[in-house]
Amino acid sequence: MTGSGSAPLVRLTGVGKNYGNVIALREVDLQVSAGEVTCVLGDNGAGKSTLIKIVAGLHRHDTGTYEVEGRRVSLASPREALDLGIATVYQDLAVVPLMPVWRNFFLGSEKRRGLGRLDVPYMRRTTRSELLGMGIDLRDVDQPIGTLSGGERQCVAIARAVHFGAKVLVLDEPTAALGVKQAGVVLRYIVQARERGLGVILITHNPHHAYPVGDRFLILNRGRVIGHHTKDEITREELTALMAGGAELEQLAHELEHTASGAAAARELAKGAEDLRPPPAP
Amino acid sequence: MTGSGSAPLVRLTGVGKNYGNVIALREVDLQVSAGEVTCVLGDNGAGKSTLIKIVAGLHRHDTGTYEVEGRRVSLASPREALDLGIATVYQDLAVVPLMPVWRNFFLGSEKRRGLGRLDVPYMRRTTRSELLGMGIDLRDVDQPIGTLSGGERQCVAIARAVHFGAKVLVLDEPTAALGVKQAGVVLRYIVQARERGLGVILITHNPHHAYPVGDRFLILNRGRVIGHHTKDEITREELTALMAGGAELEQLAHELEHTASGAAAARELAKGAEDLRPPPAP
Amino acid sequence: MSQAVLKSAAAADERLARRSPLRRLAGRPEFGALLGAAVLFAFFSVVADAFLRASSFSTVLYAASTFGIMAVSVALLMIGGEFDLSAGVMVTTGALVAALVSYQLTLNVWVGVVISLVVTLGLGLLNGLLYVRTGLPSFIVTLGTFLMLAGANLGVTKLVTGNVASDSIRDMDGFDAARAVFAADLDVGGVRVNVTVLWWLLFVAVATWILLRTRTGNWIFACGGAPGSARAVGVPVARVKVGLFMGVAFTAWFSGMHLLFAYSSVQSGEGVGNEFYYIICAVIGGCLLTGGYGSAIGAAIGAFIFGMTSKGIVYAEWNPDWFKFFLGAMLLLATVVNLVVRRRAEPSR
Amino acid sequence: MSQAVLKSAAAADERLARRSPLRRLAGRPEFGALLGAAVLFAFFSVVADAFLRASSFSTVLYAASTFGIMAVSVALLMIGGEFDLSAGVMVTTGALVAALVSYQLTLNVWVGVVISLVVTLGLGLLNGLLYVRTGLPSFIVTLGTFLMLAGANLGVTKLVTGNVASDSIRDMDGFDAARAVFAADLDVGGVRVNVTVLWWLLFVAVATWILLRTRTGNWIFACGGAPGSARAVGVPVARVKVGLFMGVAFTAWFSGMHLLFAYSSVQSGEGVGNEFYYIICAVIGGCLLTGGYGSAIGAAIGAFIFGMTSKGIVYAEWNPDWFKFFLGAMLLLATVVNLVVRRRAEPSR
Amino acid sequence: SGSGGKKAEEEAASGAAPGAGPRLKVAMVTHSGPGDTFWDIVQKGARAAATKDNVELLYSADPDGGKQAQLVQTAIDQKVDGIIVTLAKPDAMRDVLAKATAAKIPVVSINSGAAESARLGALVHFGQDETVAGEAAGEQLKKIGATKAVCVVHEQGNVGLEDRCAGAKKTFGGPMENLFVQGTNMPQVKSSITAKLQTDSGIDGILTLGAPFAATAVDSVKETGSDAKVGTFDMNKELIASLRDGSIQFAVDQQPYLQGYLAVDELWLLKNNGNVVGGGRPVLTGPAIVTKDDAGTIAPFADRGTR
Ligand SMILES: Nc1ncnc2c1ncn2[C@@H]1O[C@H](COP(=O)(O)OP(=O)(O)OP(=O)(O)O)[C@@H](O)[C@H]1O
Ligand SMILES: Nc1ncnc2c1ncn2[C@@H]1O[C@H](COP(=O)(O)OP(=O)(O)OP(=O)(O)O)[C@@H](O)[C@H]1O
Ligand SMILES: [Mg+2]
Ligand SMILES: [Mg+2]
Repeated sequence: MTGSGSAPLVRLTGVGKNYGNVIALREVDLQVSAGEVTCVLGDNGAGKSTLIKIVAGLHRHDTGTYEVEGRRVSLASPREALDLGIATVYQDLAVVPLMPVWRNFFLGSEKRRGLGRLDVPYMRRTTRSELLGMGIDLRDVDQPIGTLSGGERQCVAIARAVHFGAKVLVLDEPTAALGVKQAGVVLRYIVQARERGLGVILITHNPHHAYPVGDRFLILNRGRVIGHHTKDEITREELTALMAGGAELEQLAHELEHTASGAAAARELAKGAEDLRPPPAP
Repeated sequence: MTGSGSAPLVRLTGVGKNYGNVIALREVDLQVSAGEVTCVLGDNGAGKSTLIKIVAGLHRHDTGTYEVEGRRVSLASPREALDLGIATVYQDLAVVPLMPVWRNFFLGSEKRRGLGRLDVPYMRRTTRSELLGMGIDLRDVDQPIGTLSGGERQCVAIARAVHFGAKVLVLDEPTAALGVKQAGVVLRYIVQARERGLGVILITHNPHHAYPVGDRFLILNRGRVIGHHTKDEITREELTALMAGGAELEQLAHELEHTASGAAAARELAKGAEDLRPPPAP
Repeated sequence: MSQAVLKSAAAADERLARRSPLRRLAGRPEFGALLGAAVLFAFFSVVADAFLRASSFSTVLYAASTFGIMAVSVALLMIGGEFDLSAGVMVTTGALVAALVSYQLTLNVWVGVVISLVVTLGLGLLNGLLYVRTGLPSFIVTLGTFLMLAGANLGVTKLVTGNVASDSIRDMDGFDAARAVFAADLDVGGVRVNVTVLWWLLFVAVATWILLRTRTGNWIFACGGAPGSARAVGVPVARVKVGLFMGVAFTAWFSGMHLLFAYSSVQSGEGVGNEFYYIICAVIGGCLLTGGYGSAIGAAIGAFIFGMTSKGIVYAEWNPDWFKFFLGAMLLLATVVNLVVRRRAEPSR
Repeated sequence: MSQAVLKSAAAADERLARRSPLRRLAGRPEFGALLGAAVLFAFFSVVADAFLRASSFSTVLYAASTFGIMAVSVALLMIGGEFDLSAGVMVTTGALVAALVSYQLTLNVWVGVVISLVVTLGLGLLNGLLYVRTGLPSFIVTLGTFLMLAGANLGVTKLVTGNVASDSIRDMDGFDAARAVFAADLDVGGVRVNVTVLWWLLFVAVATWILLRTRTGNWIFACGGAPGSARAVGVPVARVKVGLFMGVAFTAWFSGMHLLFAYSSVQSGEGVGNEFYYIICAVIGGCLLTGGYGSAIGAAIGAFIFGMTSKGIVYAEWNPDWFKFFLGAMLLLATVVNLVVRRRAEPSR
Repeated sequence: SGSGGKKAEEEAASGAAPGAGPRLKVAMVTHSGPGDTFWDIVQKGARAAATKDNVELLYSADPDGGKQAQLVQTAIDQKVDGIIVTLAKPDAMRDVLAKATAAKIPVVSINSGAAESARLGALVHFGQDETVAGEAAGEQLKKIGATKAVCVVHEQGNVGLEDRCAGAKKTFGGPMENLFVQGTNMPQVKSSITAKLQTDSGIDGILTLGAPFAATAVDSVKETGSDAKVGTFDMNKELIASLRDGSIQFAVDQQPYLQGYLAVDELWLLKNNGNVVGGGRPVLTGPAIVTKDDAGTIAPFADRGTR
């Protein structure tokens, strides 16, 4: 609508989505500009994944508008989103279990050389090295991806999106299944992407992940927006408090105190007090 | 082998497991007694899920021994493990996507009344209330579980295991997809289970989750044990350091510092310094 | 009571849109198939004069019931994630066993009936065990038993009788009683209705009850929908599947008995190809080929659609050369109606 | 080069057990089927004297090739997650179209051949579009077109020729040239080999190349293995599936041309039931019914097993009444060998 | 090509005498599979008579005994004026024919079932028992000098086909084996016959049970260099050419046209004049053996698709 050069990469306005009679989203606004990380936060079932599936072209929104670089779009398939430079890591990963890792990595964006032949050595090599870069040392890139561990699979999906994401990178709980080292790498990837001028949409349940890298924070609850803040408007403590009442942790510490064997644990929890309320670990 | 009354609920000794030519586990010992929480920690692909699948009876171990309450067993199916009182939350959740939530909840342990009829009202009610207890307010327990959000599904699997776990509760990354509130509830469940004298095996990537509730810590790397500690032998800092080199975070902070727009983020990361190294959030 | 509370709570949930009761009804899996059946019924009522007579309707019902009885168990098996290609010839095997045993040994036909039941259930068990033990897909296993049974039907019959058909057992002891059970024509308000129609309804009711209200039913859905997950939560997947194969064998035995006592002798070559009609009935009625979804009532409606279409074309006196063309077109019509209804009921799924 | 580096790196990984090269070979999906074929071959060589002659082998190859050509495209379609029940009659349709057009309009047979290609591809497109647009399972859609084509084959043939078969086109222009392409007998080292065998090998090679070395192949596996995921990463699932249906139509056209030029007239009722033999060949060769896994070479071996078995029983001069029994037993034997091999190759999977 | 069949029917239809009596509705229910040449000719005979007699003919068929009985039931439901039925599976038809009798619908049987016809309540039987036809074929095969033969069954378990082979075996004298082939797949038919000839070079006679399979058998004979002679059941126009050039020795023609034609005519006669042909005894329509000598005379009829 605006059409100006400085229009945000992705802008959703008043978007709503129903699954049959299930209302998953209502009147949601979302925006991400170049060189910016927008975090979508919220409780389980709040509608975060639904929102990014609309961005990714997997679902079409029922109400509201969706603009990419100022042009109004209505994506009929994820292919169109990819062609607009929007790459997505889905929460359910979107891999084909029986196919080898490297084929999954390049699926839909195969590298070819003359005569339409696949460039297999290149793809094998790239897959291996991209995963090594994330701290995953695969035994064999020809292994069916279904036989990888949960975290390894997650890493393949992330590495793929990072490799192909041209303008916008959408990540749905990318660090959920990841080990300490891998999670660190992913956060670094996000920062790097931002530096390169990409827009990033990040979904996470961990305010400690979200706050350092995020520029905007969108907080959903039961399908509605309950908060929309830029970084300067909010502190980490406020953000974590918004995501869930801190009451949970204190309650837990309290309960532990009342049991004999739990005493030590309670002390431990109390020690980690400030940074643990509310949690990455409640 | 020991057969004494004080034998641990579950003891694995020198257990190894191959998938074809993939060696997933070698010479692993694991033990959990009544009223005790054993945490299994490790990098992605370390073999944690494989280990608990052996405990759960889903896979049979190739080498080593598996004892339940001192009696050597070789479980042919998860049914046998369930009958021994071992309930498991699998990383891939083991739900049947097309079936309603309440049928999934009770699958394999259906509640019946006269004539073999299912006690449907009871099962519906229980499902709803158990999930409410975890902070999940379902629209409709008749919804196919495949249409729930990732975290909601995870909660169903946890609530089910907690409901049916009689002696041992095995949890494979239960909090991965969970929101702040739900993760807190799960940790509280673990503490409660321990109080009730159950043995708990917990897999997690989050030392902040593991340390407060764990009594023993088993650390795996590339299919081998690289550390086995009781709580008193180790501090939280040592544990987190063991799980992954703290280098990652410092590296990240360093990188951010060198970029203009990253400066704020770097400062933010530096602020959370001590408790963030190494991460739940690096 | 507590359910009522839950319901009203759910209705108050602001995350649910209101649905008219009609919409909710239309959302049930069988509704679309039912509407498809209704459309076809209306259609044939208009184009075929003879179609609307009560006697014609009972002919249609009879045709539907002979498919429908098998479709019930085949649907259960498909919901459980498997196929049985031997279902068609197993009917013939069941009938042949009873006929040959009774006739050759000059026994009361009931002895043959019981021996046939044992043999047929044994074949179902064999299918199941072969499937479970070898781990081959059921399509291959039952393909093997299908071919073997088809060969054995012919081979044994020719060996024993010297012909390709069994001898007539019409005048043997117990024939009339058995016929009354398996193949009687009942008089229902002046219209002759074959007893198979009643058996059919009974089987559908029992299967529906099993599916929706028993633990076994839960297990059947789970075994078909996600066998790995089912096993992981303690469902005895192998036992359920063997049971389902035996269920198919049971209805095959029943259908075989109907065949035998309705027509008193059996052609050894019959039954080949019927297995696919059973599967077709189940699929028209909404069963997924991949397992885990479907209903016995749906399969019954599918059988009804199939029976109505194949007889309706005859009543309509269309050019018999084009019979299959019309059959195909009608089946597509019925399933498309089914689909449109479901789409409209659940707009954005 | 870099691959060699990777390989040696992988070999050094302490998390991998060493495997003998034989084991590694045995792990390939086709190996088991191949061994099954070898076992059957050895078996028939022993029990049937005539089996080992070169001329007999070429008969077996011919029988296998006529199934095999269709099995290739059907296997691709199955890997892509769909069925085509109309494949069998579509062969007949292809042949009939060419025969009727050429004969009735007295045209050069090549005109008929081309028109038949257009019509058949159109039918494939129709199957694909019906599937994609309605969202019905392909089993149902192609069942509908199967019935409709079967009806139309008969109806149209009778309408046009007044008979149930097409008229012979043996003496028409272009027949000999077309025959040379589609149905010639070649002399290979003193043995007559039908040209279909060569075409078969070519089709298998092309299909294998497509599957393993092109983007399209990647997409086919993905569409069958996890259509939702494939769509999510940007694979044009609908287009791939339509293409696969058209691939089946293409080989159906080819098989139809063989039928026509080998036998010069076509019975309108032919082809019914063959669709299942194609599926059977694919499944014996290791294709999963649920999609996402399989190979064209496997399907070819499956066709070879099927052809060898059905002819081997004739060579062995076993009682023809038991033909199907033996056929079923042999197929089970071959697949069990396949399975045992794969189990041994991958002990704990 | 454009002659015969439909055109003939249309011509006849336009010439139908209005004085041919009241319009009748007659159902013909056979055990044919779809697209079978033999039954196509039966139908043509029936249609020719129907056009002439002002009869509306309803044709339906199912090879499965039970389903054929259901089709007879639909005819009864439609309140037809007469039923023509084949009795390949007499037991299966028994009850439903009793219902037809009870509904006062006259029944005529054709083709197989001469022995059971009267017992099941049919007025007349027109046909040629398959066994008798088989016996004639066996004799003919012996006469042309075959000593070892195969009988090619193109549909396993089909009563009529099995009867033909059994009859042929009875009169042939020498060893005769059945060979099962899949009739819906011509390449398989050919390769099976080829395989059989390769196995046993002593085979010098082949009896096929349908005309299209005879042509394929001839191909196989040529390919294997065997000296087997080929005889067949049924007729079509390609067969005439083969008979003439000697590649096929003889054809057993049951004159199916007659079976259809006479059956319809009989029902018309019964309604309009109370006649019963043959006084209740089976009326034989064949077998007629066609060889090179008489191929010429019936060529035009086969060309038209009515022989
Ligand atoms: N069925 C299988 N076939 C072959 N290899 C397998 C199979 N299952 C797991 N593996 C391999 O075994 C190793 C251990 O897997 P496992 O799932 O136990 O890891 P994990 O410790 O649970 O990792 P994560 O933290 O990512 O869940 C992985 O490297 C994986 O690739
Ligand atoms: N296909 C569907 N049909 C019906 N309801 C659905 C469907 N998909 C999602 N929902 C419902 O919509 C709501 C939002 O789901 P969504 O997956 O967007 O949540 P989320 O915020 O990503 O949660 P989580 O943090 O647990 O991943 C959930 O309550 C879910 O039950
Ligand atoms: Mg989500
Ligand atoms: Mg794991």
